[in-house]
Amino acid sequence: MINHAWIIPVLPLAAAVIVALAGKRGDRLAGSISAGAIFFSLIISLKFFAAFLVNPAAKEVSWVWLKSAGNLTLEVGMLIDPLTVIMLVVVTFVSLMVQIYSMGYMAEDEGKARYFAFISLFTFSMLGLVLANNLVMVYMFWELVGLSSYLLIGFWYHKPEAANAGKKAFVVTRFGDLGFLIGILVLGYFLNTFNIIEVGTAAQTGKLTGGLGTCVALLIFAGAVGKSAQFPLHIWLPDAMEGPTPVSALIHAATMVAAGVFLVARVFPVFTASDTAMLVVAYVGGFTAIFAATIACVQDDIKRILAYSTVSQLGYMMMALGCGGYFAGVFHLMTHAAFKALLFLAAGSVIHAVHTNNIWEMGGLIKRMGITGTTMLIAAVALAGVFPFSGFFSKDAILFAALDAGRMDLLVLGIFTALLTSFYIFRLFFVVFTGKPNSTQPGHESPAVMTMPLMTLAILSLGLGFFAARFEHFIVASLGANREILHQHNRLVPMFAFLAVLFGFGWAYLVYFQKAISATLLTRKFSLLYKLLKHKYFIDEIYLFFVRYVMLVVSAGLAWFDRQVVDGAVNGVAWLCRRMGAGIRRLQVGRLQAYIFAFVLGLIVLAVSLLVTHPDVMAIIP
Amino acid sequence: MMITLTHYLVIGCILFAISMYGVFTRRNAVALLLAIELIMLAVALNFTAGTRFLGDAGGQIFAIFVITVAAAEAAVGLALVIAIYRNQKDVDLDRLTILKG
Amino acid sequence: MLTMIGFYLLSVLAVVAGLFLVLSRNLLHAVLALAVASMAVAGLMLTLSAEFLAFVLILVYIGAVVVIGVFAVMLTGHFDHPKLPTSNELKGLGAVTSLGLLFLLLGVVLIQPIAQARTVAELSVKQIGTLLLTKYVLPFELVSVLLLAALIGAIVIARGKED
Amino acid sequence: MSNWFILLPEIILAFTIMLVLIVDLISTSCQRLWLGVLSLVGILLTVICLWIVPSGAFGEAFLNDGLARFIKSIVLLALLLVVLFSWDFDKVWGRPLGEYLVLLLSSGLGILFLASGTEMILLYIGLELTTFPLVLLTAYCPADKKSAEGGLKFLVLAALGAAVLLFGFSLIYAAAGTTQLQALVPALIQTGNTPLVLMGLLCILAGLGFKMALVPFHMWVPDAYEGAPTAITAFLSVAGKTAGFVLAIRILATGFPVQVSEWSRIFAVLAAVTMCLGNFAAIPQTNMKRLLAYSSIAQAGYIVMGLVAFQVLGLSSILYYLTAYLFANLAAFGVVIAVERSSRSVELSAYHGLAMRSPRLALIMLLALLSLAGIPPLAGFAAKFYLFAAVYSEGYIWLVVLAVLNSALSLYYYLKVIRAIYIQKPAADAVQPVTVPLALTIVLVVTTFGILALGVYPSPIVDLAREVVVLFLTP
Repeated sequence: MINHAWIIPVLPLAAAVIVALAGKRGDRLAGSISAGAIFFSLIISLKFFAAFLVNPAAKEVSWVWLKSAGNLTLEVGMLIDPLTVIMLVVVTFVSLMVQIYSMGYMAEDEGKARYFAFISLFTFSMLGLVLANNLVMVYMFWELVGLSSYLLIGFWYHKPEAANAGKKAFVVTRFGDLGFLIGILVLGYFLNTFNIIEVGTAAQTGKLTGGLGTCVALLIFAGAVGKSAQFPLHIWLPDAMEGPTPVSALIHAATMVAAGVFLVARVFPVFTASDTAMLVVAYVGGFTAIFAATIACVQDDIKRILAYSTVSQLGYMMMALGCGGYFAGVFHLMTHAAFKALLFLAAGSVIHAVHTNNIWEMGGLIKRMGITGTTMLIAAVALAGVFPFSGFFSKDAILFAALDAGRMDLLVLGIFTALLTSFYIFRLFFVVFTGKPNSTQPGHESPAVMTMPLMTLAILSLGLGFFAARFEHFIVASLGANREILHQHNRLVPMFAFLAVLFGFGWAYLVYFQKAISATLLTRKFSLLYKLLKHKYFIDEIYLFFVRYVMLVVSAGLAWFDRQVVDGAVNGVAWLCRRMGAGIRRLQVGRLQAYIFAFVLGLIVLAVSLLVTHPDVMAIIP
Repeated sequence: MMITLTHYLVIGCILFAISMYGVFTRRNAVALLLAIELIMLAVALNFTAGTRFLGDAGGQIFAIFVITVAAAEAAVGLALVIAIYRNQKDVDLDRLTILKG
Repeated sequence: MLTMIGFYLLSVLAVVAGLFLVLSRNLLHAVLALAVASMAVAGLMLTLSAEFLAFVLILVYIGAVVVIGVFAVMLTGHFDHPKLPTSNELKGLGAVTSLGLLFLLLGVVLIQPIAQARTVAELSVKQIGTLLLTKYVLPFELVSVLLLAALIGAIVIARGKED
Repeated sequence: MSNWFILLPEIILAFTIMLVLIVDLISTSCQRLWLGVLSLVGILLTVICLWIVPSGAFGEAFLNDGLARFIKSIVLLALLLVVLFSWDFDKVWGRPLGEYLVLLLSSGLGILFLASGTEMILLYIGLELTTFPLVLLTAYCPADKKSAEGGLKFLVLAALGAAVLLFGFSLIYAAAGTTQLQALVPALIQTGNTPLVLMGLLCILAGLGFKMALVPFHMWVPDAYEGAPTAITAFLSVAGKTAGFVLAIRILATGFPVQVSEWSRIFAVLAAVTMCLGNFAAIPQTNMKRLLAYSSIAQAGYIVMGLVAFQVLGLSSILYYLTAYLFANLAAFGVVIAVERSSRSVELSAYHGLAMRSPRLALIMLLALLSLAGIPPLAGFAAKFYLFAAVYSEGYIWLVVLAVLNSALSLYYYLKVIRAIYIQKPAADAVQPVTVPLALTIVLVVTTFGILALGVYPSPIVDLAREVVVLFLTP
């Protein structure tokens, strides 16, 4: 059966080629072709999933592709284990939802065919990445994923921000990718293999120890940092929101950005072999989680809020992996894929209706967009992590992982992030869907082709959590049977987490729903205070003060740092490359004799440097 | 004192360097082509001298071919100079800078 | 002894003519300088007992190259204005570089003189003819293709537009 | 005296040249089609003969071995495809086709001799026979100022390059007393590495560097490439480069194996400088021909690494790389020619939105550029893999790292083109699909197939290249 797994990625590739070659003529059928292809991929993936539920042993198949002398060999192959089948299902499923949704969302767009070709190409690359059995192939598909996301982000070429965002995503991730590539090469150099299973075995048997192991793990992590938008390479993700919203749902929420997390999970033994590397992963993840969550609290653009939320949640997953919580990280990846895709698609539905991204120009939409509003509420609750929604289970798993690892600081940080998460997502919800309608825009419910995926995803966001225990055994199986699942059944952790969520919700409710504290009227600060006291919101007020005058200032400061400093550094490197190019170009002055001069001068320099350093010449000079 | 191969090589080198100066500095395309012909002359001399002192016939044969190719080069050069002249009414190399960058 | 005097005289002549070629402001003078230089080099070839080569050189350089040079001068209008535009701004830099090249080459040639002549060979015209049709027949045939191609191409380009 | 049979392929090609010339003289303008057909048939016959005639030497100057055969096949394939590129050259450019084909085939004939020559005189004549027709073809449309200017620059620099090479030959000859490359080895061992020998070698390297377009001997490349008619640019970039590399392999492997440490050190430096300069200078280009010119300089920088790692692996990687490069570059130039035919422009702006107008052309360009950038699973990746692995196994790790970094850098400008094709909006007046004539379609199909096949299943060519090189290096 495994021999036929290649069909899963090849179907979308075929769809991409067909749609691309059909050009304008294929406009009408483009959506159906690519959605149809991915539908069959999903069916096959589900078959694999079912088969692996029964027998979760990893299976591998490979062929030799390039063979240079010595032991430098490149293989083409597939590795299928529980992690793979989960990713296969997640990718094909979200991709199918997004493609169906896109048929409605992009109905009016001129470049529809191009869009579906790109999105199929992206799905193909992502599936190839998931299936690859060796790191070189992983890297190839990794780059292909980057390329197709570059094309999709810059899809609306006429918007200069879109074009720039595409370029930026490409340039920024390149930094991480470079580290990843070097990591792979170093690994290949020392272990003489790129095969994931063999690398894992080598790491477990202690062949990757000390500085080397740490070094390799961190280099690979660099790639994950770039792709999964971890600090400090997270800056491309918010900008990437310039692309069409379904693309954001697919690439920047559910699949591509999860590739970094997937990568770390894929070569998990390499990381567990080095405590330092695990520490770095955990703290980079933890810091990113809280850092991005604070920024999300002050954004006005609906997609930017979700983008920072994604960065924050990916940080969460990284933190889980860094704490050794393999299951927690992968499970959160899965649930997050469902509810974040839903959030984005719902946001897209809203944008589609009101033609703006600014949340302050929306409002009261729940009445006119019942399905969108309801499904978004479900997703928000799931993101916030309220029992019994899926987010609750996966987040608790992460917090437990931190507890198991004995990292109390990360645990506290995680709980605080949960508070912030709850705050910003309900802030979003209240501002957009409740209150007075800002009726400059008509706003109407989206067509069924768009709401159907919303509802399907909503069901998953709600229900996935109940299978947590089942998944846990299944996922952990891919690490080898000898690994025990530790759990300190601590009641306090979920309780604290729930309290944090409640706090966040409460503040969002007060500020943005009840408008108990007007967010705009700074001048009425004192009457406000009075009102507050009268309404006995005194305890809240301390926190509110914190939110308004400390948190928001800190967040705004961080946001500024983000856009100016980190961003600037990246743009600087690209700028430098262009300057170098322009400078070298000026050497080609166009005058014939300058060329001749360069020729002869080159000859003289080479001659002198060869002659004066040559031992035979030195010997005869008196 | 005998005249040796080295003597001829020295003359060859001097002629080579002189023509290189011409190649660097002449603004006129015809003058530059003439300087290149001088290089070929220097090379032909080197090869001829080689045969005489080294006892291998290849040098002189090589020299014959070098001279032949020099003639062909002159013909091609003339054609190009005429083409350039037709385009810009002179053969000033400093004005030949459409292609650059 | 006679060879030695001849060598030095002809060498000086060749070098002076060469200098004249690259320095003269009059293009026609430069062409004539090439003619003189080729005659001097032909003379040097005579001192090497390569009479056939000397004749070939005179024939080709004076008969073809110099004539082409005169044509070029004529066709590009320099008969009317024989004064050349002065050399370009690479004058100083070019002089330094050429001098550097000269010293480099002289150093390379002089620092370790070539081992003394093994044999002193003289090639007769007959020998050269035989060699060209036996050992060197391939380049001999090939150079005819080269001349043909150069000629055809030169005509097409010089003719310009199709009539 | 010797076995003329060995020369049969060259004789057929020379015969074809004469036949084209004669047919051109006697035919009327409506019979022009026959010129192209005749050339194609001649080239095909040459290829077939190439693999029929036995290996062996003709005198001391000419050697038909596996290496020669491999290179000749590449060059003849390039010649074939470029003839197809130029199928209606006379209509498009308004210049005579007969003479054009004669020059093109002569240049090809010259390269055949470069691939087989083992003697300085023959190699020199072969080199000039390769170069002069190319110079003339570059200037073939002299009413176009760019063409004439490119031609003159090419001529002067080519003459200078050849003169420097020749001067090097004369110094080596003065030291060794032979023009025979094999005979050089014992003679140079006897003289040792005197300054004279080293200087001669250096001049030869500079001349070769000119032909291979290595920095700082590369300055002619962008200008000549931009000035030449596009089909000729394609030929220059593929066959011209192949000629340079085979000439270098012949001269250095046969004549200077003892001095390998000297010249491989120099090539290492030149390779590093060349790839960096080529890639950086390509970034700001907006003219496709110029962009591809700088890209080809960068590619030369990679290929010359194979000479640095002068072993079976290194040389066979060069052969494989040249094959892969042929397909990718000719595919790219095929698209450039197609676009130029319809829009009369080679500027990047003519490619805006090509994906919407002509999705097939766009896809071919995408594949070609990605192959040039070395993206798997295309031919360029396999080529880079073998080349880099070879250099790596010879211990030049810094060079490999630099080359990998450069490959990443090169994506910057290849993606610029891809972005123009796939993402940018076409100009208002450019809405018609690009029409592609049959001859061009054939080239595009063949090259695209080559890009994919060589990338996915490289072993046949790789094994052939290795076999050929092993035979070449074993005395």
